[in-house]
Amino acid sequence: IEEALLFEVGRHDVTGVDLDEPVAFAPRLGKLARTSAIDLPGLSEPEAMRHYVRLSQKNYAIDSGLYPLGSCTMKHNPRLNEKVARLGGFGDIHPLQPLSTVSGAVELMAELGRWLIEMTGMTSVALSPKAGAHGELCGMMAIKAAIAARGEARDIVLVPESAHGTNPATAALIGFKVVTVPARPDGTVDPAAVKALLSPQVAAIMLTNPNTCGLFERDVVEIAAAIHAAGAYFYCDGANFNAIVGKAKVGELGVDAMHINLHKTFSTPHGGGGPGAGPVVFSERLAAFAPLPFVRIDADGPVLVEDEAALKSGEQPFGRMVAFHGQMGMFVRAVSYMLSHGADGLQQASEDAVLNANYVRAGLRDVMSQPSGDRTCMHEVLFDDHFLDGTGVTTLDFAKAMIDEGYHPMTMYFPLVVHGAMLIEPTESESKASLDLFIATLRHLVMRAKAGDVERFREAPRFAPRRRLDETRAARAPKLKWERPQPLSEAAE
Amino acid sequence: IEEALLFEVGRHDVTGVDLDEPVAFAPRLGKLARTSAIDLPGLSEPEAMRHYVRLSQKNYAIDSGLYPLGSCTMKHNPRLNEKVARLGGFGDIHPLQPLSTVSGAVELMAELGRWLIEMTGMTSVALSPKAGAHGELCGMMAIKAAIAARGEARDIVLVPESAHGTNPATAALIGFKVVTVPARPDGTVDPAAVKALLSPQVAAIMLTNPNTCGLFERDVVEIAAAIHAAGAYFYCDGANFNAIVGKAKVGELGVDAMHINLHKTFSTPHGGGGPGAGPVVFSERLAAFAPLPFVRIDADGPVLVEDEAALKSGEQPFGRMVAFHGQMGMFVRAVSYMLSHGADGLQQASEDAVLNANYVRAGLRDVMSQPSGDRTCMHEVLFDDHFLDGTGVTTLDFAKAMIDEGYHPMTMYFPLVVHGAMLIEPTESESKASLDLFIATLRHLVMRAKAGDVERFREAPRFAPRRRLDETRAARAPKLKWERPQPLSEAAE
Amino acid sequence: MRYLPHSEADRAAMLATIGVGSIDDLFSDIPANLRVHGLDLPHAAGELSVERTLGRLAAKNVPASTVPFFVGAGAYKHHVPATVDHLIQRSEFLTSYTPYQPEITQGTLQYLFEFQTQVAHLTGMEVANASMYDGSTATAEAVLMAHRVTRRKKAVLSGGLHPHYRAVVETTSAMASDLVEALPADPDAAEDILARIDAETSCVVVQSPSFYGHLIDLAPIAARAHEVGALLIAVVTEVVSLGLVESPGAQGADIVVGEGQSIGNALSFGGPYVGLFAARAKHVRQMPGRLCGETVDAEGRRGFVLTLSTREQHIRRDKATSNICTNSGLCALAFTIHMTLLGEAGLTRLARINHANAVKLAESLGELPGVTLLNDSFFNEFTLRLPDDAASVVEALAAKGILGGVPVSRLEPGNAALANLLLVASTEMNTDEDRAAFVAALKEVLA
Amino acid sequence: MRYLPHSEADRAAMLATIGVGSIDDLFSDIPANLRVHGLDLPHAAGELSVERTLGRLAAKNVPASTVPFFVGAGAYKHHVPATVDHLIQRSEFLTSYTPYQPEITQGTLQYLFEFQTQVAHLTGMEVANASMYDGSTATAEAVLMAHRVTRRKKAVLSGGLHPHYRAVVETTSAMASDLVEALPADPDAAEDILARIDAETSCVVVQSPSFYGHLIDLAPIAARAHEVGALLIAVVTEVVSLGLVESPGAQGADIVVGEGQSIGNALSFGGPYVGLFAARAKHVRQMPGRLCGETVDAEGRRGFVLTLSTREQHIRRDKATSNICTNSGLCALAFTIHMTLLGEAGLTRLARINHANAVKLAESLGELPGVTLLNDSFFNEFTLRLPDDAASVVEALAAKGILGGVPVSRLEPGNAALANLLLVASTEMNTDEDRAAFVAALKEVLA
Repeated sequence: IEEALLFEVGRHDVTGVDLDEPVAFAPRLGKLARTSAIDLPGLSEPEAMRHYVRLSQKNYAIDSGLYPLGSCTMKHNPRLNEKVARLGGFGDIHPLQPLSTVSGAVELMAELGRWLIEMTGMTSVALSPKAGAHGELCGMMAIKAAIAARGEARDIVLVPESAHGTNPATAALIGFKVVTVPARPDGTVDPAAVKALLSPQVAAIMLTNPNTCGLFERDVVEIAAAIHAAGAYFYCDGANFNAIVGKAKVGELGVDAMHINLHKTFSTPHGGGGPGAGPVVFSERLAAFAPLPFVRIDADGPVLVEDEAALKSGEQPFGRMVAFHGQMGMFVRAVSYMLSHGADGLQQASEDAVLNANYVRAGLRDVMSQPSGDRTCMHEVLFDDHFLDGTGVTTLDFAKAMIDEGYHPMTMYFPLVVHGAMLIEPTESESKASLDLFIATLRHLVMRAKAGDVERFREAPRFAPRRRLDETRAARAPKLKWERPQPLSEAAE
Repeated sequence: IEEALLFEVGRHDVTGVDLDEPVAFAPRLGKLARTSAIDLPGLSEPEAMRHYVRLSQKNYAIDSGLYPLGSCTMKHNPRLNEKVARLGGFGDIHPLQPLSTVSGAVELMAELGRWLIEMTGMTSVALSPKAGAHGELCGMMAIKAAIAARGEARDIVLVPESAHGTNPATAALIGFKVVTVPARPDGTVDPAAVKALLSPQVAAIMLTNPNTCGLFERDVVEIAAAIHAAGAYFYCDGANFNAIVGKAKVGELGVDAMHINLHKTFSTPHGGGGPGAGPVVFSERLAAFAPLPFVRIDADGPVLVEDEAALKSGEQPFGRMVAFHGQMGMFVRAVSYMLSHGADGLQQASEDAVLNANYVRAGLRDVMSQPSGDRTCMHEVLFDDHFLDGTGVTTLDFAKAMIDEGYHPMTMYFPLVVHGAMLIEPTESESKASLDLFIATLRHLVMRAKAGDVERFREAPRFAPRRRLDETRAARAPKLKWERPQPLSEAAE
Repeated sequence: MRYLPHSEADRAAMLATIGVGSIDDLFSDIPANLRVHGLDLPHAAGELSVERTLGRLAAKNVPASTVPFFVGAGAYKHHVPATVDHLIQRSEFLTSYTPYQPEITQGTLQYLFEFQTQVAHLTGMEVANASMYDGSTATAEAVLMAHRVTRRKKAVLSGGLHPHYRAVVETTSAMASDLVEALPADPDAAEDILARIDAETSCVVVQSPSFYGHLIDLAPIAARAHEVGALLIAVVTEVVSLGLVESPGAQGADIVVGEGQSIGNALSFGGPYVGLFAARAKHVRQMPGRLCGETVDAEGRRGFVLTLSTREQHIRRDKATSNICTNSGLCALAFTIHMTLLGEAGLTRLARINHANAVKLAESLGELPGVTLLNDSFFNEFTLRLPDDAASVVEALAAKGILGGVPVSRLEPGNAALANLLLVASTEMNTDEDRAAFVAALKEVLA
Repeated sequence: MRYLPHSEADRAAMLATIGVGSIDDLFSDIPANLRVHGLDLPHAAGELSVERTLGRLAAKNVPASTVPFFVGAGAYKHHVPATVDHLIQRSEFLTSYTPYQPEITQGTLQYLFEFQTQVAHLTGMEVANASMYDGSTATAEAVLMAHRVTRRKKAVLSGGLHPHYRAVVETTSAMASDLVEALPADPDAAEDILARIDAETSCVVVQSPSFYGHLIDLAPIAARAHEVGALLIAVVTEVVSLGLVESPGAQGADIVVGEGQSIGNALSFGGPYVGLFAARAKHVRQMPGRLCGETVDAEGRRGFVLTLSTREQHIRRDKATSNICTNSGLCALAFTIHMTLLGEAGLTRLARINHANAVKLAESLGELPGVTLLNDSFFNEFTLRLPDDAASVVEALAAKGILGGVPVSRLEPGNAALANLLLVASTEMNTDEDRAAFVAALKEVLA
């Protein structure tokens, strides 16, 4: 079933919202009243409902199947969290209404901070960053501010090869030079390599731990010590924090700043690409530089500090990341998730996530290949494409064939350090039965590939709303919005 | 994608609801404490979510496409109505909490009654019946009570051939004998035929108007007069009331009782087979017999009359249809729908429903056949299978082929008076573009049938979650619940 | 109007295609003198306006969740997981019709099959149908079914049966000219129903826990009924009790009917609810209502269909087992999802919490001066005899912000012997603070 | 724990399959001395308990819908149709990821394409991206983009720019060592920004309606900017205004950024919101954020994909146009659905209602003794000069149950000249009664 674009079926005189025309009044628009039409077609409510329901039916979702995107943490999104985020007292309050009318909201922010600080063993938290990459920016800005406060001018940031693209992009955005740290054969960072790169120009290292190969950086404490000894800071990318909640505190590993993707670790829904939320926790060394606004716990309760005028001695915020106070809607969902799990449940979730990844590893290790041999992984397991050698099937083909079996593909070609990488993160939400079926399906696909059934893979997906899409064509002459098939003047004739 | 039964994937020790075990206490169950296991497997929340989401994806729905089931009125279900029905003050009140704490609920019932009475031109209303057939039962009980109150013992009910099955079933349920009134060639009721059947034994006629052939009974006033002259009552099946809201008042047509399907005319969702709500409006002649409970408008506002002790002189309820007060959840939705439309919108909806049915008629009249020629219909248009003569394609085949084109079939083989009936009710929710596509699709199917493409029809549906199902096998040795594949004792070994 | 897709241009174009001059031409079958031109009702209103109007009405009511709440008597306040309400609002469930086209309604059909299995297991019966309107109408239908099975016409109703259920059975039976022998209200569980069962009896209708909260031993009643060829119809208005109490099936019931609202469904001032209906397999062809059965499709894959429809009105017309058509599909779905989330482990624990809370409350209230607990046994509801008129006490409690139960006189008006009786229910919703507040308030009111 | 599917037996079986003795063996890479054994946080809680805990916190806040509400300053209370929230909660939208696999995410991709088209039309621009975090970060990204396009480093910010937006731009620019010339707060729309534009200028950032509500004529600013080779970045914090006010594109803007919260999205104490970002087509390869483009699949059918990703961090890494990854997909969906429901007819009428309400309110309030309306022109928000400190007045109004606007000092603390200024917004939510109550209360407070 094809679904037209709204611009092809909507009409300019149709509306799905009933409003009464205001009684006559004297407009105060000056000379800036709109004179041209906007060109926004409308749909009646039943048409709009059907249009978007049918669009939704072309989507894959965690609610409809396993979504093993490594590093993306697609796990169950409890509907309790959606419900509480919509309580009037959270969803229907304005960021600038008097603080006396939002004390519960400030308490909730304080509660979120309390949990994040305890889970990470850090000192302070900035809640306002709007997503993971924004949190990285926040953390790196704090580092830059701290260095400036010391009167230094360090401009190099070390980033391992296996890092998410956001890491170097973030560092570059605020003027740091990125120096790449080569990986060891197993994808982890070698402390010796780090030490070799350290200098008085080095501001920080950005490290993901567990890393993007699904491995815990064994030498993280040694690396942290070296970094600190060189007068630099340790930024940790917290995208994979979900593997170690309740198992290790990053503060004790020597981390100075880490963002936490509430939409990964604490399961606020990804929503097809956001919104997320990326609070950042800071060590003692960086705590003072957290941006405005922040929640301070005073003697008589939590206080929302919005501007410089309200600062206490020692507080040196580096500035402001966003208008208002951050992703309140996500804060509520995350707190609901945390309260539901409790300390015990959070730890169990980490354990089950790691258990599931290793179970997938165990189920596939004899038929798929791992870049650094069969070893225990954390919450995601990394395969490479060696097992496809000689079959004529590529990593991409293999992934697309999974679609025909009813699965979303895993993360492909990332991390970059591994050729033909396939990164599988099942998450703790999957039952054993679900994993058994997934493993059996992948084993079957491997057998088909090795049996020479290449067409099945090259042609995949065949049972999806679309076959493979021509991305080159899309990029060559970008069509980024709907264009009327012919000029209005002609159509009107 | 296949989805297992919950009994095949659930486990007895898994739960998706976290509850704390109560502290020790002395049970008061006497000797009736349960000793045997219940055999109810559980699923964790993510498993349950996915299970039911995937089941839902095997369903067709009005939100995903045109649902032209004649006589069923599948139209848009506004989500505003779902929202207001869930307000704490409606969804979270108990039917037996003190009346002083539910005055708004009683007002809402009074408001619903006011609208229904004004729209129908009747005298009183019984809100408690739980669905259309239950409303029929209520109406016929009132008629029986009224006859008894007159000291008479009439036991015959006249029912046209074209009636819904619920009509004769209802009459029979409370001891009436059903006598069938033959239809005129065009499916309408001949007043002469009715008069010929009238006698002092006749208690009532049950007439659907507009009737199940989609036609307004032209001679309804004459029939009503004859019925009344014979000392009998006129029950109107209100399933098709949606065609005439704001266009005609049934009270003025001589109707004594009519149920109103809130889930048809006023769009409370069908929910895969309910819940519905079937309030009954009564004429002056029957008003006194309305069952308990009912809402009386006293000088100081509406009062919920729950029992005989609260009756005023002249009120002679025939008894009680249900525990408590009826389908409050549906009442709220219906009132929301009525307030949204207003008098003008309700009339427009009737007009658009009739317009749409006639537009479908106009679009198909040259390629499909109508049992009584091409004439104006009301909200639904009736075709028969003559146009398939000689093609080898049956009505059923034709309907199933619609599934492969992305449509829900129309009502088939009903009304019974027409051979190979196909009853199409598009409803007012469909846009012109939607109807144009529907018409084009049916025209295409007719051409394929006439072109001898019989296989396509016999094999249909091919693009559905299931091919045709073996109903005979289901009925021959009914499997009505899941049975463990082998005895527990063996499985445990 | 936001729900109507046509523009005026659309309408004009469509009328032209049809070949009529105006919309009125399509209504020409309605005699001109009977055409309505405008209703005496308000005009269309936008969404914001409707929300405000209904919000004002809703605000006049006191929601159960906002106060200490102890009201039961056939409808119970339980916590329903957010997942349930989310799932039943999915378009594909909410806006689908009765599954007449099984190829494209396997979702509905499979959950009905799961529902039937859950209900059969809970009640200890062999088959269950796809739901009835509610517990009271299910009971009336059960009596009619018993009449068909036994070819007798007399039902004996226990005095522990919910008074509304009794009234529904009596109304239906009176209309159908069947006989009903209803025993007097039985707050002490002292009636001798065995003595009322004779060779004329088609069925005995017994509720357990009874309206007054007593757990009734059904086995001897079943035995006596079976001796004389009658059926035992067991009624359960609080389905959570089945987590902790022996199933009616295990005690010999022939038909079990019940109210399923407690699982998955809101209080909603009395409806929509979901009637449960289960029976012995041998009587299946006399059952009312929809049945979903397993079969295979043309490719041999398992699938589900509505079956045994030759019992039903749309086929059988005046010979049908019932006139029911629309039932409680979506409420049954809510029941099934909530029950699936609970599972056996969750349901039995939920039942234990309910029972524990009720026991604690009964013990506290029973100690108040002048208050007597009438129950030896109970599940989550019990009856107190107060020193005063219970209706007045309940109003006095409501004025203190506590919804403290149902005065029996609300359902049995005019019976002086029952005027001081108060039904009190306690579920997992009640906290220690709720209980303490109730005890303190009742003490004050009675002082 | 209800979200974790494994039973203990499952876990044991899985460990055995993996070949380790205990779960701890899987965490052996974490140095033993750094393993955590228990957090100082509460234990797991059931759904009812969590709902109650959070319900108590929520109850301490005053929801906008429950009082006469006139707060704006960059976030606006509008009515969102129930359809919007229903649709965005559909599993297939809510629980899907960024559409990296276009074959099975056409739903997300098509609505993003619709969103981009709507934003482009609204702003009068040629291309729009698939959303930013919010209006403030979109503004900061626009400045960075202008620097890339012009290869200059100095941004000039109007004194009518929202102070938080200014702060975000200043913070980012300071960190990137770019220059910012921010004009002083301009409550009277009297600044001479043309004089500040010179050959060093990369971009001029002008908000209209301004923070203080004034409609700013962008055309002369655009002309001056273009003369010197700079870009005009127009900022719109109330997108509903575009229904009634000439688009920035028509006035010559090169980049238009805005806050889309007003359409489809809840206030939610400031987030999540949705940033709008539109530009001239010639600059598209310098845009930040996701772009969705049209293409065809292997069978030639139209389909959509994320495109021009060579601009992005996951490909370009430290050479990317932005570090943005996750954006505001679901908020963009809410925007698109609400805008689709409105259509041109609905949006323009909504804008007229907003403007009418604000005009009526401004006229009433402006007549109060000692109160001065600073605006000649405005859309749905304006600035009053009060005889007293505005922050105290707002608190006094709140004590009377009226949320009467934002004191400018909340965002511009420490500037005595601004201390008495009050920003007041009025939308379609305000009734005549709301307005009357506000006027009366303000009169009392000022008396």
